[in-house]
Amino acid sequence: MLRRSFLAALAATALAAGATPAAAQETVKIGLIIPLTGPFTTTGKQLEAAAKLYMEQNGTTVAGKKIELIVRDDAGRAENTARIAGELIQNDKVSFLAGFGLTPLAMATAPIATNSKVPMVVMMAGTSIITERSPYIVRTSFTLGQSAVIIADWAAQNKIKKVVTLVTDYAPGHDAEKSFVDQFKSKGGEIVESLRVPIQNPDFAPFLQRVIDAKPDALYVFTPSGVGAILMKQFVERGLDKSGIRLIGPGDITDDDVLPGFGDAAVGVVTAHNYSTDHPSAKNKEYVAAFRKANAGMRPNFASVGGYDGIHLIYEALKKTGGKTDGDALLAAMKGLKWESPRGPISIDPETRDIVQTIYIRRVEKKNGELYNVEFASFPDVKDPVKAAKK
Amino acid sequence: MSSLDTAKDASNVMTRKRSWHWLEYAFWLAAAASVFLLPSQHALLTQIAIWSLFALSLDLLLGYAGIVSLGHAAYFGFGAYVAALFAINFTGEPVTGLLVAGVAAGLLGLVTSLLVLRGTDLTRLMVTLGIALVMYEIANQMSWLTGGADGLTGMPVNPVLGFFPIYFRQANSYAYVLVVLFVLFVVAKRIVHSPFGYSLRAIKGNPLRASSIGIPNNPRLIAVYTIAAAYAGIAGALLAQTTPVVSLTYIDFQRSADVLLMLIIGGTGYLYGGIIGSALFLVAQKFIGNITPQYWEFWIGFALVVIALFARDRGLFSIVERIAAWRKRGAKP
Amino acid sequence: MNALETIGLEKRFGGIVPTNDVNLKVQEGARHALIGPNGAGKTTLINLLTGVLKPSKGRVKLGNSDITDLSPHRRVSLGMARTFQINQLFADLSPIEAITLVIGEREKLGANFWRAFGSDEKIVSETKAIARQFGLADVLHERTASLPYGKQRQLEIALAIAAKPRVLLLDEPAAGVPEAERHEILETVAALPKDVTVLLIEHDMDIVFGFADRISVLVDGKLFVEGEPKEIENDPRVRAVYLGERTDD
Amino acid sequence: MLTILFDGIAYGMLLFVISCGLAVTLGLMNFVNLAHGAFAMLGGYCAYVLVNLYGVPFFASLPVAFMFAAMIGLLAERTLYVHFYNRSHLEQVLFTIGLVFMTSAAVDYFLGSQQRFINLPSYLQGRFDFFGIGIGKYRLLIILVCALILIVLQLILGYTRFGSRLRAAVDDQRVARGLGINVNWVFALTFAVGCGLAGLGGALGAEILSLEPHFPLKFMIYFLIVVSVGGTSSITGPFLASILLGIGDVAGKYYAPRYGGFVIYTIMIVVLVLRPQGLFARGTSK
Repeated sequence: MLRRSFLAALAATALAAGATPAAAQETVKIGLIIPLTGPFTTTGKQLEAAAKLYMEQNGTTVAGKKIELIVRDDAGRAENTARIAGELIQNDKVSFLAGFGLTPLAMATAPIATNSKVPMVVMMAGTSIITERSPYIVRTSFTLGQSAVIIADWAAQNKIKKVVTLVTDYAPGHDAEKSFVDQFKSKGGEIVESLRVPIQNPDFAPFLQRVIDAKPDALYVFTPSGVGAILMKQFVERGLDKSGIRLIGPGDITDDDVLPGFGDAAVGVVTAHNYSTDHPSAKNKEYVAAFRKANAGMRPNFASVGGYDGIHLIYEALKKTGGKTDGDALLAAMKGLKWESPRGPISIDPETRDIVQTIYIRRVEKKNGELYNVEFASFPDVKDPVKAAKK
Repeated sequence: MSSLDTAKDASNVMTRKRSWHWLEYAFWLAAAASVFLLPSQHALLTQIAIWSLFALSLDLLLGYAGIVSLGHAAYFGFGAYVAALFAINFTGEPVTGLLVAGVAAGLLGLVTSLLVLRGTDLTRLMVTLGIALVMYEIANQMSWLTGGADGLTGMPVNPVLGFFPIYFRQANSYAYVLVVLFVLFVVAKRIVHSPFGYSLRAIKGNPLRASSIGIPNNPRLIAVYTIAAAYAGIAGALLAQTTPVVSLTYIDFQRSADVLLMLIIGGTGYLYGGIIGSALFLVAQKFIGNITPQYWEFWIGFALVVIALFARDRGLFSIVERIAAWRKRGAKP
Repeated sequence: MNALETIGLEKRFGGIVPTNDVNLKVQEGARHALIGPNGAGKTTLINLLTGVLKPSKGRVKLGNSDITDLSPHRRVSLGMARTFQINQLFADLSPIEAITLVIGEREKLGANFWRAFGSDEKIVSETKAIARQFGLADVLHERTASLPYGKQRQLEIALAIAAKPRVLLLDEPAAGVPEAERHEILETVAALPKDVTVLLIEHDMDIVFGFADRISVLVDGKLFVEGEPKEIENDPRVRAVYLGERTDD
Repeated sequence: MLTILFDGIAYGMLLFVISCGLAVTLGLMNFVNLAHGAFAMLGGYCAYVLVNLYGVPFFASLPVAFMFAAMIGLLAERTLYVHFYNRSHLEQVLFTIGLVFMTSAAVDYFLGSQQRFINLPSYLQGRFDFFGIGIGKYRLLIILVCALILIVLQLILGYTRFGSRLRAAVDDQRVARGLGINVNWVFALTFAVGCGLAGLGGALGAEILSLEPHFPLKFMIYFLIVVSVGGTSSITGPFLASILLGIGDVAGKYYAPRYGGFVIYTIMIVVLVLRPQGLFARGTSK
């Protein structure tokens, strides 16, 4: 059985390899490298589903060229991402690299993009510095600072004075902590305590106990997408919600993909983020409906819009170059592009190639028996604050 | 007692085990040829060669000294970080980097080996695992130095020995990794066929008897653990030099587990097991992954179960042996 | 002079005292036998002598040196070797490899990791001589695990002899060997060079009385009696605790 | 302070229920079963499907999760595991890791890769104060259920015919067979119960640990720590080790959050270096 499928695999790749050169002129290939196995599978699945949805909705022919999407799993390991990127460029002759679920995966690919002048669309990874690593990188997701700074602004404006921060102890967590703390302090807030939680951490009880002891107005939280659920349940379990401590943070912690499973624990959590499944625009309603239909009811989350808009960006760039796949021309076409995304209006900053978008303040509420991030305030045209600060 | 009568003959029988079988020549020639013949697969082959070296280092421990490790990535990752930091701060010459990484990982191995001497398989499994987990946490916590989860980038890669550029030269880079693998393989082969290597086999086979014929078990185990750690460190350094980022996945549990799997698939105790195992594992992962990027793990898992059902200690190799034996039996009814 | 001596040797496992204040003296060049009923503590004693176990109290001396705190392999290099009651062999090595290994360690060449194993012809010719002496010449290159039991028993002793010990501890060398092959083992034991001191731990009285010139009897962890074979044979107390029990079997 | 202790105990109890089956296979049958967590995951997902998708009451789902994991365990034992009892540890590792990969991918295929939680009835949520100690209702439930399991296990092992048969089979298989004990079935049943307990633990623990396809690998380390630190000669050893780890982990993170990640591993290394047979192994049987 295995042997047969293995042989089939060999045959299939042989065929694919044989077929490449002839079709190369008419086909433009996009290499989508995402984690589809390992701990970050969910992110990869959202990206893949969104990319495929976009292509289904908008056809696979752009500027006279046929668009082909090649999906590869890197299992979240940087050396795989780099290897696959190299192979896709060299063997499959892709014109775009896309995906990149985590920061190191994008970092590992950056020099390859530079070297081969292939545009690289970062659809998820959120560390500020990524776009500076190669002039061929464009980002359609968000930067951590965008949400962290905005929620700090919001907190300062809304009578929150004392905050305990609790972040996962890894580089993005450190960034999220620093962005928030700096901004919040500059607006006159007080940080009572900064807690860092180990990555391998099944139980938040002890950390939350410290929070109870510190009696802040709010607890600011950043964890990798998914871990937040456990935290929130335990937050409510120990009655922190009733003791008047508010839970705030970047929107990663109320990931739309997992939110329905949180239970009522999550109600009332306030976060800042670039996308909510509940975003009240016609475009988004259509997007959500189509996405759920195509993926057995799975909710699109913030990762998905990165993938959706990433493919849109590629399509638009190709239209502008008339189907030419020269890397520099494509980059020039991408810079400054503006469009209406399911998340709202967004654009690519022509200077930094990073995304400029509206950041929404949302509160978790129950609607028709399901939990949603309901937007109630917005901060338009937010650029990456880290890069803005450097100027 | 015909030809075995003289001491020289007897000696020859023993030393012959160290000489090269024609299949081995063929294997290395094929490997060398792949530098010129398979340019499209160089990236994959480079990875295979690096995993092979890593698995080879584990084979020295497991296949010859009988020490099970579920934390070998500790040394791999440590070597990678040392090589990257050394290149950033001192020189980007790769061979120097390998040596420094090897020495550093070896020292770490020397120190930590003291924890691994006692106990059963399970104890050793858990202690090595614990060491690797602690190393992982350290690398994560010291993000000012290692970049933590964002990874460490900006490592310069100069031409090897000053004249052989490997940065963004896929073929050269593969050739470089292959040469390092070959050299270290030859060294490993000498080691396992030396008196030291045989004393390790004795300790693995029967530690009680080994010590009662005068073998100092602990110093020998410490020595082989150090050597294996140095090998792993060099493998890590190679990966660091051929990938633009060193990240926490270099040192994570998954890597320790994967290398153990590869070695067991290929079989322990004959040095080629790690090479065969890593080649099979990565090729299968790539090609099954291309067909079903989401669910290739299922088929790999299925393959592992099948291999485990039919193989013996030498992994896949023993399946071949068994088929051969079965055919022979079939041939003469 | 004493080749091997214990002074007030004691071992406790919780409440059990398998070795209790043992003062054993083995003369140089002696053929000394240690006997005792099952559970008398013979194996514990030999493990204390060879360093596999650490004593709770007391000292062990080899010749003039105190070896109480030395590890097993250090005792070997000082001239003490042993065999095991149940074969302790290297299943995957051949006899020639195993013997060569012992000689290499004895000559302090064991840590060499660069020379080819078995390339030293001096060592190999000594190996061959030992193999011939123990009737292993025709199975030199077989895997140990595949040897017949009698041959394995021979190899068990050959490995100890290859270490060129001054003191050799034999733990029931004929245990489990079928009658037909027994004499072969006993011959080799009898043919051991005279300058090697032998301490024989044995169950089989015929072997003991045919071999030993001195006998110690161990009962309940204590040295019970010691003397010439004749004295022991005629000692009524020994008959009572040991020989008596044996006839009951 | 006491709240921390309480949380630690609940966490430890949970580790125990999931791991005790592993202690049996690893310790008593000398089988390195790295796929143990897979059974825990299957139990957890079984409860998830029943409660969340079919609206079965939470308490009714627990015994079903137990039975489900136990039946799968029994099936796997009879068809696959049985071939590996006398094989080397390495082959057992290869085989069981293969099983983990397969179950993870299969769960991902059928139920998706998102984190899942089981919907708890509202009366199990929140917590109450008991003389100043904050007691989580759900954690209290975990402690009660686990304590019950521990008592039942002790009774079965100590006072039933099955218990004495198991002990006999473990002490010396050949003798047990000679006494007419069907060792194969004793092992199979024990294995199934171990898997069932893991499944029950998975269902109970979903709330705290959360379910996802990578559950078996993610928590394997913890199960192995419990078993290796506790020793495998009894079930009290792993139990005490679980409690110790639970409290140590929770307290370590509370009092030294920066180094919380190291505590559990450091405890393990120190214990194993000092006592290779485990902290609570009986005597020093050489």
